[in-house]
Amino acid sequence: MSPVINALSYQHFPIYAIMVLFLGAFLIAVFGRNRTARNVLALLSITASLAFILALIRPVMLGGEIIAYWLGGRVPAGGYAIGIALEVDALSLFFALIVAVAVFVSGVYSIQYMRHDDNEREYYTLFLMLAGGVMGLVLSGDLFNMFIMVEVLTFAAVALTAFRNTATGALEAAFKYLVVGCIGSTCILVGTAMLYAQAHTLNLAQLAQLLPGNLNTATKVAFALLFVGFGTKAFIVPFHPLAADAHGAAPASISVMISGVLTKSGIYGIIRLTYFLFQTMNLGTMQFLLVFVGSLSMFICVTMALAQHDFKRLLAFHSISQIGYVLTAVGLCTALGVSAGLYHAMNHTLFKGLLFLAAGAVLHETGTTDLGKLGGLSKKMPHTTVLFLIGAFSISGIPPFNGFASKWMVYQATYQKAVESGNIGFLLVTIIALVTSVLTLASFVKVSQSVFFGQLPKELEHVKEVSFGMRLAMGIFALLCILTGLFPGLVTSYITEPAARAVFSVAQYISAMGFDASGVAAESVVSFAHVGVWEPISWLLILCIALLAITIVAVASKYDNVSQRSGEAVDTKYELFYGGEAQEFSQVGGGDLFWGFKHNWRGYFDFMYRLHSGVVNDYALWAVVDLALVMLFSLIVL
Amino acid sequence: MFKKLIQESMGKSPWLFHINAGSCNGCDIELVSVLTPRYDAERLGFKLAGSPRHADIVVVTGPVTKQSLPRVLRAISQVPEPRCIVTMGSCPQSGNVFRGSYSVAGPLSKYVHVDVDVAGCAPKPEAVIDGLALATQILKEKRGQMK
Amino acid sequence: MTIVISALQYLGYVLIFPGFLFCFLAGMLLCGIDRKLVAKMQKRVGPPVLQPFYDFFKLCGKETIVPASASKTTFLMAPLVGLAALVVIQLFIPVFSFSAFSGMADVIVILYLLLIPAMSVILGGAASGSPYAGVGLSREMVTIISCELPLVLVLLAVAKTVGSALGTGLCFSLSDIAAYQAMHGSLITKISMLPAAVAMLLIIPGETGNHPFDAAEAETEICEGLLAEYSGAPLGVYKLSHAIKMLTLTSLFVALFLGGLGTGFVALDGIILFLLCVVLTAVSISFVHAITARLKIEQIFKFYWTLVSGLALISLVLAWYGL
Amino acid sequence: MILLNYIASFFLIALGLYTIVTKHNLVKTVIGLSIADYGANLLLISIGFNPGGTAPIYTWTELNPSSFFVDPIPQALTLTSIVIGACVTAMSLALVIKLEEQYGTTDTREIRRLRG
Repeated sequence: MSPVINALSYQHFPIYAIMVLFLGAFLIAVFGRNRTARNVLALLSITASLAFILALIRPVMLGGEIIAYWLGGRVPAGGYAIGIALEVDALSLFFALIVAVAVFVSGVYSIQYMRHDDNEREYYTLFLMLAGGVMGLVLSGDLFNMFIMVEVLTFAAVALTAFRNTATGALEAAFKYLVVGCIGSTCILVGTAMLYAQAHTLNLAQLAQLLPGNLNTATKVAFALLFVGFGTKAFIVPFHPLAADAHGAAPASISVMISGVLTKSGIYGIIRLTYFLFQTMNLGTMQFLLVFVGSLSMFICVTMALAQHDFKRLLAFHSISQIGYVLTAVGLCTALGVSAGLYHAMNHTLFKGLLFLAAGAVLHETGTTDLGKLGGLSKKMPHTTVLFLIGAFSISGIPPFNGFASKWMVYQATYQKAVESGNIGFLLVTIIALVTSVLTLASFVKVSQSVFFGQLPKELEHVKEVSFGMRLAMGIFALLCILTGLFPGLVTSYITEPAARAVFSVAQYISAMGFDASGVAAESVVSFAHVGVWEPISWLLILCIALLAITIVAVASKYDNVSQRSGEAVDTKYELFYGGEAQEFSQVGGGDLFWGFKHNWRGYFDFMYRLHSGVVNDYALWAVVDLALVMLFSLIVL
Repeated sequence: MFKKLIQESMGKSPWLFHINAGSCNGCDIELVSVLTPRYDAERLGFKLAGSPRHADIVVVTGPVTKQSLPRVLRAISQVPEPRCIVTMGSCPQSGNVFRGSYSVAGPLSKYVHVDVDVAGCAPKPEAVIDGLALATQILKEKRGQMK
Repeated sequence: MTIVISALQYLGYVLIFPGFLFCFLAGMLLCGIDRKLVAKMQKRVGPPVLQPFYDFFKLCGKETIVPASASKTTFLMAPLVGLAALVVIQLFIPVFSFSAFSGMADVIVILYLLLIPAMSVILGGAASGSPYAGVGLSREMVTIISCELPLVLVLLAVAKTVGSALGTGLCFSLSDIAAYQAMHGSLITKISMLPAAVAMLLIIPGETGNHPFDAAEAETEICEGLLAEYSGAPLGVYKLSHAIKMLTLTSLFVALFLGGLGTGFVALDGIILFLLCVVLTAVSISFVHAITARLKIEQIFKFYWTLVSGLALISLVLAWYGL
Repeated sequence: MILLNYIASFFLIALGLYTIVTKHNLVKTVIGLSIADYGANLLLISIGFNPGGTAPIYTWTELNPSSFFVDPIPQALTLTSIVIGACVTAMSLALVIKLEEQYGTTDTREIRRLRG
């Protein structure tokens, strides 16, 4: 085979997908003075990365192949991995796919969104570094490489959080994120070192071969360190305040990256850690840990989000709430649960990306994201409103959008688990998940009333619809939200189920790298059977017929023959009813819209407000306490 | 057929919006008493609506003070067509004992077309129901004249 | 040819029974009977039973005013979407053994589909720009949150009871629940399901926004809240949706707790279903309406998350341990 | 001897975390981060240490089964980690300067505009 053709073989695509991003970052740093060159380079590298990842779907997702790639051809010698390896199974590819899509859309959006900022060259360099870091993390087959990528992405994310450093809180958020992120990274490093001391290898597959069954105190401590380390990357409780700060302060395109991509890398790390390296997920207590942390994240963050006054900060808390769903479902250790969790992870990237971009569009046009200062934008920005509503319905799980499809699977999985294990705790998880969903809906009703509906403040009269490029980026996400919601069968059978199956085939993962997997149980029988039924296409069809019938009747009976104000003439008939008074500006909205709810929970909200003090020492303390607890847990349980 | 159905329904489901234009509250209480079990105007389909957008019949009580006049007119203008305006009690028709006061702008008929006047201070509930029933007939006619 | 016939058949389901026509007639009648019953309990003569029909047709004949500050498309389309979504929910709820579209949605889906009509009211009201609608929106949303927890508990309790009886562990499918009840008798005869049934009865007025849980559209304080700016035909559609929602929730109760009373003849079953709905409406909506005063919104929340949820939780725990 | 290294490294990590948690000065927080990082580096380098081993620098022909040297991988890792640590310190100090400009203080208790 000639070298050229060899180089085009899909075996090399993973490293290409990572390298084009880093190469793009480098080239932009060098040649990025010209705006056109910069945009072209950025678009080229993200498109190429997306293309490489898409090309891998066929062999890896559908063909079930596991790509083991040794950099420089340094294959293991004497049974020990000595080179750096990439290993791409369906799970890695699944996360890489999420990353590539989110990076692509975010990049497209950035071109218009960041146009008015200076230092655009640095922005794109860091943006591509962040993308490359996450891509490298999920495709890596090597624990130390994962650490390096974690550092790269943390570094880039911190720098990007502080990018608009004149904005309120950007620097503060970046600093807090840096401190706790570095505690997390140090945890990962120490954990890696301790695993290396015990197993003398850094290769994930070989660790997975050696570790289970040979646990001692050092490896148990290493487990806790790695768990907490990846937990900081996923921003699960107790690291959620940092997510809120960082997402809220960063430019919207970076919020998409942090919430859609960075948190996923943490989830990926936790899955690799628990399912592969230590293979402890069959322990009930281990499932308890993940489900407990997940449910806690789910509930605390949704209630925190309800109390927020800032659009992006609210979205940030929701982000972690949805990550809680993912972690809970993954922690069930059932095929349906893992599949549901991964599905939700994917959907979360799509709808949360859409929502952050919509928030960015609002910020771009109005200059604020304070819910108390906005209102009535639906008349000025109709397309953004529609796109936002699609995202809001998706995240709140309104059928037929994608959030419903995956949440519905999560409920099925948790309740099934509860019934199968006879453990009433999982029942509580189901209830928390369902209640969280309606609270999510409530806070998005708050946002839509406070930002897009209601009355338009005087200061926002000049607002225009955002440019086509930004709407295009949002449109891609919205389209994907609808498609993945309408065809859950296709998505699960071609994307999430291969990935979920990969989670349960540790033996293949080990043997693909050329190690002996005889000590590991072969792939267990994986069943994705559901209990419930949900056919979105048929439902939509019926709804359309019904809607059509109603509309025909309505139009025939002159429903749309309405009287509306013509011209600018003031006619009291078309004023709003104010009990007879002249119409004046009065917008009902803002953070405290649901006082009826908050009143009953005031003790809880006061407590939470005091807890999220904003002092970096407190957050560091949480991290340390969390580390201590997980360490204690793993020493007792493992 | 539908047009006829709608026109018939128009006479059977009149919703009231009550405006107090400076009344002494006597008429207001009498209007509420019309809805009590004893007189039960709901058997004719009457219902008090919360917003003028929902109303068919606007019931105005009180002598229409200068303060209330713009508000009364604004609220009346917000009632969708077809609509009927009923004045209740003598005040909105003539000013009653408040006539000639510096603060009274009435009678109401100076400003809008009034369909039914129910006189009395305060009118008896039977009279109110009679007046409202007359108003529903006018409402039906107005609907018939609409396209 | 057969395709055409089955297509026509399904179209018939959507448009006639148990779709539109049935929803329209039964829902409106239910609403009329409710008003008549409340009047009787208050020693009044009350409006004729057909009063909701008159109201609806009258509203169709009125002018529709779109306020200058409203977003016209959302303002006008929201009622239609809500109505269509409600009709579709009704299609998924089996009429005893007959179900028009079985195997397309389970109870969890129904739970979420019920949010769509509520969303349509909320978005329509929000689109009008009225501050009354803003206050109404807040209260409506809190009412939804309040009802959600007990409703979830009730549905899980039923799913667990039927599931463990059928041996599948859990059962979310409404047609399976109906089939189980057809074989083993109604679920309400089980002691463990009684608290859940009572809870569900208390949920119905909350979900439909009837007295005393109508803080969201309190006409005396916030001018009917979300509907403050609606007039004419769109308002009529909302009133129709409200009537159909009463039918939907009561027939959901029938499907969950009173199944197995059907005869097998669809037409007769439809009548029985309607009669049961009337009884349930009388108990859970009219009676409660006649004897209570409107609650404040925080009281509604407290009521549902303590008393009603407690009842449903008792049922769930009993069902969990197989009692 | 090597045990002392381990104890020292964990002591350094604990000291770093203690500094981060208790000290209210931004610069001290950065110092704490660095101390924790040094602890991790010390741990890494100690892991690769073989008493009596030579430096792991051989050409291919010199390498034979009897050659005894310290593990080279942790050394490479430590090098990487030191570089990353330096970057983080530089970045955090830059942030501290900017924060001091914007907030007029380096007390963490005052830098809490984002809370709740």
